[in-house]
Amino acid sequence: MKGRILGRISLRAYSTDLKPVVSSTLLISRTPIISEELTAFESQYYKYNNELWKRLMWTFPKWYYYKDGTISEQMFKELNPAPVFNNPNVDFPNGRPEIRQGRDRRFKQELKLPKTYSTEVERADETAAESSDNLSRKIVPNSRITKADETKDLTSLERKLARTLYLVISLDGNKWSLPNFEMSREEKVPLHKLAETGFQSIGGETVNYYNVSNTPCHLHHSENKKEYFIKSHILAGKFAPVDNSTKFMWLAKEELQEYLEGAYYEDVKHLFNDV
Amino acid sequence: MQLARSFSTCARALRSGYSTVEPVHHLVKINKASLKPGMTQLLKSKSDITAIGFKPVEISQDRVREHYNNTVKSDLMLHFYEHDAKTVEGQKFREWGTDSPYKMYRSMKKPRGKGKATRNIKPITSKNVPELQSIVINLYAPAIAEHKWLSVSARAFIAQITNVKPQLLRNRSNVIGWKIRVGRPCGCKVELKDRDMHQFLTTLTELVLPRIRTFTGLKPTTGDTHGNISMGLTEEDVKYFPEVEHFQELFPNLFGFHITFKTTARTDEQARTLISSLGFPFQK
Amino acid sequence: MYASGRSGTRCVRLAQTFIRGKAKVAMAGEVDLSNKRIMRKIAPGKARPAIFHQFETLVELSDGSVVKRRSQAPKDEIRMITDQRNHPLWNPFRSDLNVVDPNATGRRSRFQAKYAEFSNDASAPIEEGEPVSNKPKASEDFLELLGQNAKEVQKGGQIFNRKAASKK
Amino acid sequence: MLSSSIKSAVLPVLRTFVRFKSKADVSPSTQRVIGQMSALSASKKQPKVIRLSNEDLIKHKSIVNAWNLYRRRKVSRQRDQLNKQYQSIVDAMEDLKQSEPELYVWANTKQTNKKFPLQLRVPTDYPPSQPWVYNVKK
Repeated sequence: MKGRILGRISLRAYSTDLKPVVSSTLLISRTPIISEELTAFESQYYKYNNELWKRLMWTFPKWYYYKDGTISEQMFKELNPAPVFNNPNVDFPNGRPEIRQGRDRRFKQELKLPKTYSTEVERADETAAESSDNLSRKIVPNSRITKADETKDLTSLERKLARTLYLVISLDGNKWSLPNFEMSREEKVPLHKLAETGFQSIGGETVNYYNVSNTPCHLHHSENKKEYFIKSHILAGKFAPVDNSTKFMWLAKEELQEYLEGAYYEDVKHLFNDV
Repeated sequence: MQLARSFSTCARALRSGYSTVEPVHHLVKINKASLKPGMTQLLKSKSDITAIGFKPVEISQDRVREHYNNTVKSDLMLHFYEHDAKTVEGQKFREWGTDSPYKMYRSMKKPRGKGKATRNIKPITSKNVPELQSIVINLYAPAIAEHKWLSVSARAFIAQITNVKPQLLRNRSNVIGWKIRVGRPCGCKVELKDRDMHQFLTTLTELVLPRIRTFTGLKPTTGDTHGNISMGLTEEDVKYFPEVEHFQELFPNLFGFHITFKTTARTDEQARTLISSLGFPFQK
Repeated sequence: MYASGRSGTRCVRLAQTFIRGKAKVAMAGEVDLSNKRIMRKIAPGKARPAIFHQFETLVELSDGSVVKRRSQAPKDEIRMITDQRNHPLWNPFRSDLNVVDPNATGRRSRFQAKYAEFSNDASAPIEEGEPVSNKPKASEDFLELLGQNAKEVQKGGQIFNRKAASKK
Repeated sequence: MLSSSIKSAVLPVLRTFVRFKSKADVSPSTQRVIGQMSALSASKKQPKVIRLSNEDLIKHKSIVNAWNLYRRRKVSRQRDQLNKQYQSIVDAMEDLKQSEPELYVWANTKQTNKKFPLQLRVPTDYPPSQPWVYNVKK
């Protein structure tokens, strides 16, 4: 019954040549490069649990890793002096220490490790180039905030490394949308191929991407047009528009809300990652 | 369905001076031995801080879990989507039929094929996207049969690279030619879950496998037909684990072992795709 | 490197490891644990979790990204030279990778470095089946001392290869 | 005299492995295996069990309750989003099946043995020196 009704509707549409244009929209995203930004509550909870975990950790078997009488053992000993032992002649108002294998088993064991890298004083005379080649230098992690974040460069792929970014383009500089490509009525091609060739034609030649599936992940109805969404990930390279008037941006979910049309955003917002 | 069994009450209700409290017959079986005061610790959950077995689990951010939840999960769902897909029935035990009274209480007929029941394969929806459940490391070293103390070394080695204390394995059969006797130690195993599993996984894909020069990817046919993927590392390969590499003098004997990725996928094909999304290459 | 396959091959492999394991046990015959410790039995409900002492280790990968690991070994920093980030298998579309392999001292790696441009697939990893040991062989070291024109003389016959023979 | 002879007779029987005392008796290899055994065992390494006061216990419970609530909300939010995504795939394919049978067949063909690209990596804790790879070779 349902199929018959649908068939009638489509037949009628066909007869008046008002059949909507099929198009495919490319939902191309840059996946996060670094781990999520934690909320204050999350980081506090992890810290709390980590402290409980440290409290329940076994004693470090020092004798297993550092042989007696070696230099490394000596260095370790200097950094980690033995705790106050349970002296019977001394009164301990906060409870008597219970020392087992060099650890007071009432508390967590905090240890400092001998550094593998040379200290600041020693390498003061080294030049910057030398120190970057030096394999035993201290590990200084790169900042999670990049240059693109500071300059607020919305076209850069290096912004918001902890978030998923989506490509939006604008042909006239005012109306922003996800890249959409219409299918010609004469020649039919698969939806994902349409999205791929379309993307190549507007400037995706220099991009390595991965199409998740041939299957569309969403359908958006607009006036006399059907937009099927094809999901894809950018892996390497840079989107460089062929036509200079084409503007583009890589935006996270909440920024998309600002730039995309209200009703359109409401229809597709569940496709975007919160992170 | 009658939930509580009860005695006939009408006769007693007619009697004068009848107590309204009826005898209760428990439908839930209660193991009274476990109610001993000494056993109260067993009834507590491991996540309860007052339990002796308390172990904090969520101790840090988990980047593999984040990657799976944010990127992989919805991709896998789209990847496996098939429109109008039906459940593929597995092989089940069969009835003999009802045409003869002899068949009534006969035990069921074996499933078709290999004679083993198999699970139904349901189409992938948002409810059953394949997920990595655990990683099982299984170390079997025949040399332990001759040198019994090697079982200690093997366990220390596995504990070192996984941060989890492994379980000793003992032989279950006699093989005279290989000096294998029942009950003698022969290796160890450990099942990694959650953060331990994820750390082991990233150590493999980021640090260890890229340094094995003969490694070209997992076999494209790997799998046990139920969605579990296995691979193996030889004793040559395991020296690239950072803990082993920097403390070689602690491990005069190294051991190869099997790694099994237990997934919730129902087919090997799905499991392989899942594993590839976590950074494991496959041979072409 | 292998994936566990059919039980037949596994049996053969098991036998192989058996032989290999037998040949290479370090400290064999030196360990005497005859006076065994008597392990105390843990009463039900008294078992506590085994949490090994772990340090937080920073691992810097070759491209400069840093990951945190928990490790029992007392080492707070590890810097990798070869890892996922500069391995051709994990980076199939990178032409700018300059892989420095500290272990590449063998004859074959030198050959590969010299004739890399003639091979069909530069990114193809080394063929399977011939593990290259880390230590340079003594003969190779001597060859280096002899200079560029020195050639190694093959002594003895070729080992019969059943696979190769059957292919012909 | 008598007691010392008894001692010498009893001692070897009572000998057990202790890391610090009878080192001279055992070979270094044995010592190493004993070290491995001791590193694995909990004896003398376990800290005391955590005993919280009633006030601390209530604090702990409220922290855990807050976390469970937070996580439950997060998980259900993710689940709802995934359900919506699934529903929109179903809707799109149903529409495609009705209106464009040809495209539907293309969209519904499964690619067997398709794997995820290895460049789609697990995020790290701190970014690489060059956060994005611009080099493209096809």
